[in-house]
Amino acid sequence: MSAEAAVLASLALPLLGAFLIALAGRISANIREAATMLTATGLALIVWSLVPLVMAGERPQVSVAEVLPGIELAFAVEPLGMLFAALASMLWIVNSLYSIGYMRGNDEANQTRFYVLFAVSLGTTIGVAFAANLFTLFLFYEALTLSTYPLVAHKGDQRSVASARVYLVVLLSTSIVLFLPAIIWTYMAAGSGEFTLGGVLAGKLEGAGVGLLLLLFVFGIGKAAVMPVHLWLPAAMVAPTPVSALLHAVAVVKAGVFAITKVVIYIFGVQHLLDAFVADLLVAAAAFTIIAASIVALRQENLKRLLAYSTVAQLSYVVMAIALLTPLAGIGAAAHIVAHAFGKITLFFAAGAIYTAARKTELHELRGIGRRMPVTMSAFTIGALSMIGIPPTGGFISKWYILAGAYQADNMLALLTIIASTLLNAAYLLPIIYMAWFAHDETFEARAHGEAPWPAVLALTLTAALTLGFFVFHSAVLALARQLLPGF
Amino acid sequence: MYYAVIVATLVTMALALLRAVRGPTVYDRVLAVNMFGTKTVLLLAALAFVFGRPDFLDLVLVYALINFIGVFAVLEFFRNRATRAGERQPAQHE
Amino acid sequence: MSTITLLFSIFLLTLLMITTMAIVRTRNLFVAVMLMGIASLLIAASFFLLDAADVALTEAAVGAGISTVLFLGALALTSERERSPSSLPLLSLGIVAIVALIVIYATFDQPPLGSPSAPVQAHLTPWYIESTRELIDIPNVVTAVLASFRGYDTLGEVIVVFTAGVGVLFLLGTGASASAAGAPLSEDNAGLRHYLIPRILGRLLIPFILLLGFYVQFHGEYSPGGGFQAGAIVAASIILYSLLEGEQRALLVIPQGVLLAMMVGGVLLYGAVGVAGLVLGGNFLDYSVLDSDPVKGQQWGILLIEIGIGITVAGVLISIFHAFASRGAA
Amino acid sequence: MDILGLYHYWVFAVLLMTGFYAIVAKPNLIKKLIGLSLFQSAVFLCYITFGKLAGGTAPIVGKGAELFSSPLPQVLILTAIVVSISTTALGLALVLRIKEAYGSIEEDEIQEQDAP
Amino acid sequence: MLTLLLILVLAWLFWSGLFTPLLLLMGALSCALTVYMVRRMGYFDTQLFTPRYILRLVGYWGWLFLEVVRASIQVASVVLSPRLPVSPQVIEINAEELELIDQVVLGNSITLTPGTLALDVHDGKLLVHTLTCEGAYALREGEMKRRVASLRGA
Amino acid sequence: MLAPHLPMLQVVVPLLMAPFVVLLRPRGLAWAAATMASLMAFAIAIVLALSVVGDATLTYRVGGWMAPYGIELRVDAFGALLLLVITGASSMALLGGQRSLERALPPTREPYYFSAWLLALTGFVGIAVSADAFNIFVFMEVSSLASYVLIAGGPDRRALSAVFKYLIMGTVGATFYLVGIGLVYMMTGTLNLADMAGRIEAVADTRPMIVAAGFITVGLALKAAIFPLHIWLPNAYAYAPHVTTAFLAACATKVALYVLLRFDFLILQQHLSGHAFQFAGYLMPLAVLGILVGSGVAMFERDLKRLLAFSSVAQIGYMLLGASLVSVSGLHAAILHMFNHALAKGGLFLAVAAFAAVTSGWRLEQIGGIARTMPWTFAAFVVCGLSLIGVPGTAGFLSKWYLVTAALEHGALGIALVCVILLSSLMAVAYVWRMVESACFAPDFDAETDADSTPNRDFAAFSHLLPTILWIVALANLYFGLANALPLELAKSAARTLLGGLP
Amino acid sequence: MNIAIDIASWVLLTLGGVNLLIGGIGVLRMPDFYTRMHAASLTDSMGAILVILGIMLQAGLSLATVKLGAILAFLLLTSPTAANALAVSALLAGMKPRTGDAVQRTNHEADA
Repeated sequence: MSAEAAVLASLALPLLGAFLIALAGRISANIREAATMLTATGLALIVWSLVPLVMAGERPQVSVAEVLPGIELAFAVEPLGMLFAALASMLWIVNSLYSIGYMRGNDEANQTRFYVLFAVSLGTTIGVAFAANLFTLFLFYEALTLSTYPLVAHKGDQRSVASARVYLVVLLSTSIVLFLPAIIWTYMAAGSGEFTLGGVLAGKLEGAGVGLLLLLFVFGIGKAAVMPVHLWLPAAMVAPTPVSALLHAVAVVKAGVFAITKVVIYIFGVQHLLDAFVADLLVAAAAFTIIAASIVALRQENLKRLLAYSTVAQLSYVVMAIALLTPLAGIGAAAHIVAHAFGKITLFFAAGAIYTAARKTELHELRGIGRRMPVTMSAFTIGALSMIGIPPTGGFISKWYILAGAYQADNMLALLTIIASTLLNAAYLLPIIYMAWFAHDETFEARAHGEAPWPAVLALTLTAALTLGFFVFHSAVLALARQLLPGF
Repeated sequence: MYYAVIVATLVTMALALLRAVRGPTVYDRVLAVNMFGTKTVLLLAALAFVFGRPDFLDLVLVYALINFIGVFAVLEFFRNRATRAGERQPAQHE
Repeated sequence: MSTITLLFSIFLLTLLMITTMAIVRTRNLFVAVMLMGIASLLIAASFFLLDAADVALTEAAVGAGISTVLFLGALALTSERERSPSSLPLLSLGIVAIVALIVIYATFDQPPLGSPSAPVQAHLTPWYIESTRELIDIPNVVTAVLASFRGYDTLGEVIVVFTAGVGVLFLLGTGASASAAGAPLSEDNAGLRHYLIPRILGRLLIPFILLLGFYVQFHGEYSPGGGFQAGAIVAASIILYSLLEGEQRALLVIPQGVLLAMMVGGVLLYGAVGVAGLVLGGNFLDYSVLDSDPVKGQQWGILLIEIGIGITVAGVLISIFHAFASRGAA
Repeated sequence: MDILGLYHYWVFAVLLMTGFYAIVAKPNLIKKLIGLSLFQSAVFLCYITFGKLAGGTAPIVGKGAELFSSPLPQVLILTAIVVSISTTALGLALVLRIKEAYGSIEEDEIQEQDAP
Repeated sequence: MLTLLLILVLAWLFWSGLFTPLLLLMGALSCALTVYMVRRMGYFDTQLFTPRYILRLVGYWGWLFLEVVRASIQVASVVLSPRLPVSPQVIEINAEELELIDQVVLGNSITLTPGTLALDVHDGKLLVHTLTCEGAYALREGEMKRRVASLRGA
Repeated sequence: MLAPHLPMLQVVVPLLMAPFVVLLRPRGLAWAAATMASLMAFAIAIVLALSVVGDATLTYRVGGWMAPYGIELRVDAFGALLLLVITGASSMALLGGQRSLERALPPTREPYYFSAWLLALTGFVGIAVSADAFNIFVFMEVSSLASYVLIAGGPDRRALSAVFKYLIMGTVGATFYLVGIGLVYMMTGTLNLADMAGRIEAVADTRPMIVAAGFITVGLALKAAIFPLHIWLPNAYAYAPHVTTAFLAACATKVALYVLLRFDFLILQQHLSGHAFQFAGYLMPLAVLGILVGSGVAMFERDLKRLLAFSSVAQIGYMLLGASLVSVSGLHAAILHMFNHALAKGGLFLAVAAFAAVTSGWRLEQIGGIARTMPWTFAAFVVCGLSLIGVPGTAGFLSKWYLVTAALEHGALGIALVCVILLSSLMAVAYVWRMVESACFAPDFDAETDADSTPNRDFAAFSHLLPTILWIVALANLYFGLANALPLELAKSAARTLLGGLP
Repeated sequence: MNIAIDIASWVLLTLGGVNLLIGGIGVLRMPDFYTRMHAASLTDSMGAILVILGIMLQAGLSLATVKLGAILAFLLLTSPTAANALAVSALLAGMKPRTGDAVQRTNHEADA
C-alpha cells in the first residue's frame, strides 16, 4: 500500500467500520464488538505503517477535492500529525477493550450507536491529524464536535442532555464565531491556508493584527480548553467513561491543542510570532488557565470532574509550551501530548472501573477502595504520579522538556507556573491516593465488590504500563518531535 | 348627432348609479345594475357608430345577451336563501 | 381621441371611482357584488372608448356573467354581511394614501394620453400592424398578436385557466361526486323551473347565446372576439341553463367527464399545435410550417389554438360553476 | 388637454388604492377578493390607457381605418383578465372551504380559532 | 327544430357577413352543434312556435309598440310632474285558459309596457303591479290578453 | 435534433403532461406520470446546465418570431442553476413523497393534485427560462395558482386560511409587478428584457421609471417573502402537505428572487443612476433584519415545520444580503446559496415528511424518540440540518464562506455584516439542535395522552423510497460541500452576467 | 332623401335620449322599489327602441342594421324577463309592494 493510499485508508476505515458495526449491531453484540476491535486494530496497523516513512522524512500528501478555488480538501502527514494519529489509533484499541467491559458492566443502552459514533469520531480525529490545510482541519474539527455530541448525551436523561448542550454550544459557537473568521481572515490575508513549515502569514500580516488573529485562534479552538472556553470539558463528563477517557482525555482535547500547535508552527510560523512579540499573550492565558483550573480541581468532589479540570490544566501546558516558541518546549509539547494521554486515560479508566464495580463517583466514597480494587487503584496511582510529573512516569519526561524550554526561553512566568501547578497537582491528587489506600471505610457496604470486568481491568493495566513505559521508551516520540525543529 | 344620445345615456347611468349607491334595498341596486346593463348596450351601440366601426356591434350583441344572466343568478340566490330559510317556495302572494 | 370622447371617458371613469368607493364602503356583500357588476360595465365601456374592443368584449363576457354568478354562488354559501368592522382603517388609509401619491407622482412624466410619439406607439406597434398584414393576413391585429406573435403568453393564459379549474375541482370536488351519483332528479330543488317567464325566455335565448359564442369563436380573426370570450359565452349559456333547469339537468347535458375532457382537450390541442410546429421543423408554436403557404399556416394555427382556448375555457368555467353549485346542494 | 390626458392615470391610482384598501383593511374574505379584483381592474385600465393612440381606432384592419391603437397592451390585458378571473375563482373556492371548516369568513374570527 | 335551425343559419349569415368557405363551414358546424346542444337540453320536447305563430307575433308587436309609446308618455308625465302622482296597485289577472307560452308573452308584454309590471306568474295567474290606477283599469279591460290569446287561435 | 429546442421542451414537457395527469384515475398512475415528467424535466435541466457552463447563453424564439416582437426564451447560467434546483426539488419530492401524499390526499383528488404539481413546475421553469417581462408574469401566476392548490391539499384546516393569505398577498405581489412592468413598458415600449435594458437609458431619470422600479421590487419581494413581507410564508409552509412544502420551500421563493435579481441588476441598476445604492440601502437592512428575526423566531418555535419555515425567511435574508452587496462576489454567494439552501431545506422538509409517516404530529415534542425509530432518516435529517447551519463539509458552508468573504470586501460595514452572519449561524445551531435534541432525547411521544393527535405508528405506510431519496439529498449536501464545481461555475458566471454592465 | 333620414334618426335619437333621461330621473324620484321598476322599464323599452331605431336609420340597409335589429329584439326579450326575475326575487324575500289601497282583485272570477 502506498503512503497516499494508507492516508486515505486510515480516513475511510473508521467510517467503513462504523457502517459494519451498525450492521453487525443488528445481529449480535459479540460480532459488533469484534467488528469494533477489528476496525481499531486495522486502523492502528495502517497508521503505524506510516510511522517509519515519516521518521524517514517522507511527507505523503493527498488532495481529494478542490472545494473552493484555492481551498482544497487535502491531507498531508507531518510529524506532529503522525504522532497524534498514532497515539489516538493505538489508544482506541485499548479503549475499545475497556469499553466492552464498561458498557456491558453498566448495561448501557444504545450500545450499537455508541460504537458506531466512536468509530466515526476516531475517523474524524485522524482527519484532524492529517489535515493539510486550515480548511480541512476546520472541517474535521467540526465533524469531531458533532460526532462526539451524541456520545456525551448518550444517557439521554435531562442532565446529560443539558450538559451535552453546553458541550455543543461552547464548541460550535467558539468555532463559528472565532475560529471560522480567523480562518477566513487567514485565507484573505495570506491567500492560502496550507500548513507550511515556517508559516504562511509572515510578511502578509503585521502588527496588532497578528495578536488579534492569534487570540481568535486560541479561543476559537475551544477544544484546547483555554479558560474561559473550557466550560464544555467538565460538562462532557456526563458521558460514559470510555468517552471521557479516549475522547476527552486524548482525541478531542488533543485535537484542540494539536490544532493550536499546527496554527502556531505552520500558519504563523515561529519566527513570525517571535518577531511580533505576541506569544506572551498566549503564555499568560495558558498560565492563568493552568493555575485556575488546578485550583478549581482542588475543590471538586466528583472524581471525573476533578479529572476534567486536571485535563484543562494539562492542556494548557501544551499550549504554553508551544507559546514559548523554543525547540525544547516544542519537543516537550509533543511529548506532553503523549504522556498526558497515557496518564489521563489511565485515570479515567480507573474512575470508570470504580463506577462500574462500586457505583462510586464522589471522592469521599473512595475511602479504602484500594483494598477492594488493588489493580485499579495501582493503575490510578501511576496515572496520578504521571500527572504530577514524578518519575518514573511519562509525565516527568514531558515536564522536564517543557521546563527546559521555559528556561531556554527565559520565561519566568512559565517556570513559576509549572512549579506552582505541580504543587497544586500533588495537592489534589495525592489525597485521593492516600484515601484510597490508607483510609478506613467507615460505612458498611452491603455488597462487597471486587474489580471491574476483566476487559476494563486489562485495559487500564495496559495504559498504566504505557505510562510507565513512556518514561523509558520515549525516544521514538522525541525523534518524531525533533523533526519539527526546523520550524523553530 | 349621436352625442346627444350618448350624453343622455351617460347621465342616465349616473342617475342609476346614484340609485345603486343609495339603495335603500338590495333590489334597488339590482335594478340599477340591470338598468346600467341596458344603458351600456345603448352607449356602446352609439359609440360604435361614432367611431365609424359598426362591426363592433358584436360586442353589443354579447352584452345584450349575457347581461341578464346576472339577474337570474340573483333570483336563484334569493330562491336558494328562501329555501334555506325554510320558506315555502315558490313565493306566492297571499 | 377627440376631446369630446375624452370627456365621455372621463365621465365614465368618474362614475367608476364613485362605484368602487361605494363597493369598499358598503358592508353588505351582496350590494358590493351588484356594484361590481356596475363597475365591470363601466370599465368595459371605458375600454371600448379607449379602442380596446377585444378587451371590452372579454370584460363583458366575464364581468357581467361569470364573475357575478361566481360571487353570488359563494355568497349563497357564506354570509351576506360583513360582520366585524374594518381593523385599523387609519393605518391602512395612510399606507394607501402614500402609495396613491407615489403613483400620481409618477404620472407627471408620463407621455400624455394618446401621444403618437409615446414609445408604446412608436416601438413595436407599427411592426405588429405591418407584419399582421404581411405574414398572417387577418384583420384583427389583436388576435394575431395574441395567438401568434405572443402565442406563448396565451398558452400560459390557458394554463392559468386550466390551473384554476384543477384547483377548484381539487378544493371543492366535482359537481358529480357531490350530488350523490344515482340520486333521482329532485324536481323541487331544480333551479328556476317554477318561474315561468325566466324559464321560457331562457329556453328561447339559450340557442342564440350558444350560437353567439361560436360566432365569437370563429370570427376572432375578423372582429373582436376569440377563444376566451367564446368560451366564456358558451359557459354562460350553460350556466344559464343550469340556473333555469337545475344543476343536475345541466350535468346531464354536459356530463362531468365531458367537461374534464374539454378542460384537458383544449390545452392539449393548443400544445399539439405547438408541438406540430416543432415536429415540422419550425420552432414551438410556429404555425408557418403547418401549411405549404406560411400565411395560410399561420391562419390555420390561429384557428386551431383559438378553438383550443375556447374549449378549455368553457370546460373550466362550467366545471367551476358546477363545483360551486354542488356545494350548495350538498 | 394635458391634465385631462393624465386623468386616466389618476383614476388608475385611485382605483388601485381603493382596491388595495379593501384588501388591507377589510377582514371579510370575500370583501378582500372583491378588493383584489378591483385592484387588478385598475391595472387593466392603466395598460389600456397607454395603448390608446389619439385619432386611432381599435387595431382591427378594416375599411376607413388608418391609425390603430397599440394592440400589445390589449393582448396583455386579455391575458391578465383571464388570470384575474382564475384567481378570483380559486379564491372563492377557498372561501367556501374556509367557511365549511371554520364556520366564518371573517379573518379575525378565523385567527381566533387558529390560536391554540 | 328545423325552424330553429333555419333561424340560426340566418342569424349566422347576417351576423357574419363573410362568406369564405371556411367560415361558412364553421357556421354550419356551429349551427349544427347548437342544435345538438339544445336537443340535449331537451328543448324540443314541446313544440313552442309554429311559423304561423311567429307571423302573427310580428303583427302583435306592432300593436304592442303603439301601446308602449302610449304608456311611455303617461309614465313620463308622471315622472316629470312635480307631485309625482303615483297610486300603485297590485292586481291579479287570470290567464289560466292561455297556453304557458302565451302566459309568458302576456307577462312580458305587460312588463314591457311602462307603468305595468308582471310580478309573478304562477298557476295561470299573473300578479301585476301598476304605477297608476289608470294603468290598472286599462289592463283590466283585457285588451292585451285577448290579443295574446288570438295569436294562437284559428 | 432536439437539442436546440431544449429550453422550450423544459417548459413543454411538464406543461403537456399536466392535462394528461388529470385523466389518470387508478391510484398511483397520476403520481407515476407526474414523476416521469418531472424526471424528464430534470434531465433536460441537467443537459441545459452542462451546455451553458462557461458563460454560454441559449436563446429560443417561440413561434419563430424574433426577439422584441415575439417572446424569447433565454437560458443563461443563472437560469440553468435555478432550473436544476426547481426540477431537482420536484423530482426528489415526488419520488420520495408518494406514500406521504397518498395519506394526505383523498384518492379522488389525487390526479388534480399531481396535475397542479406539474403546473407549478411548469410555472417555475417557465419563469426561469423566460426573457420577457410579461411572460414572466403569466408563468408566475401559473406557478402561484398551482402552489395554492398544492398547499391547500393538506388535511389541516389551517392550510386553508394560510393559503388564502398567500393568495391575497401573492396576487397583490404579482399585480404590483404588473404595474411595474406596465410603467416600464409605457416608457420603453417593449417587454423583452434585453430590449428593455437597451431602451431604458433614454428614460432613466423619469419619474415613472423610479416608481416602476419600486413597484417591481416590492411586488417581487412579496412573492419572495422578503422580510417584512414574509408573513404569508410560515403558515403556508407549515400546514401544507409535507411533500408540497419540501418542493415549494426548495424553489418557490427563489424563483421570485431570481426575477428580482435579474430585473434589478440587468435592467434597472445599469441604467438608473443611484439605483444600486438605493437597492442596497433599502434591502440590506431588510436582509439583516430578516436574518435575525427569522432565526430568532425559529429558535422559539415549537412546530417543526413552522420552525423550518422561519428559517427559510432567514435564509432568504442571506441571499438578499449577498445581492445587496452589489458585487460579483456577493451575488455569487447569494446565487450559490439559492442552490445550497434548496438542497438543505428540501431535504429537511422531506425528512419531516418521513417522520410524519410514523409520528402523530410534528411539534417538537411529538417527534420525540424518532431518532431511535428511524435512525437512518434521522441521520439524513441531521446532515441536511448541518448544511443549513453551514457546517464545513456541507453545501451550506460554502455559501456562507462566500458570503462572509464577500462581506469582508466592504470594510467596517462588512465586519458588522459578518457578525450578523455569525450570530445567525449560532442561532441556526440553536434551532437545528432543538430539533435534533427532541428527536434524540425527548421521551417517546405518547399519542394516546395527547388529545389532538391520532396515534399513527404505522410503519407499513412508510415507503422505502423516501429514505433512499432523503439519503440522496443528504449525500448531495455533502457532495456539493466538497465537489461543487458545477454550481460554483454556474453561480460565478451568473454573477458576472448580472453585474456585466456595472462598473 | 339623406336629409330626411338624418332628420328622422335625429328625432328618434333625441327622443330616445329624453326618454332615457326621464327614466333615470324616475328611478331616482319614485318612492318605492316597485314603482322605480316602472321608471326603469321606461328606459329599457321605449328608450332602447327609439335609440336603436335611430341608429338603424343611420346604418341604412346593411349587416349592421340586421345586427341592431337582433340587439333590439334581444333587449326587448331580456329586459322584461330580467325585470320579472327581479320582481320575483323581491317578492320572494317578502318585500311587499306599497299600494294605495288593498290588493284589488280585478278578475271577475276571483271576485266571485
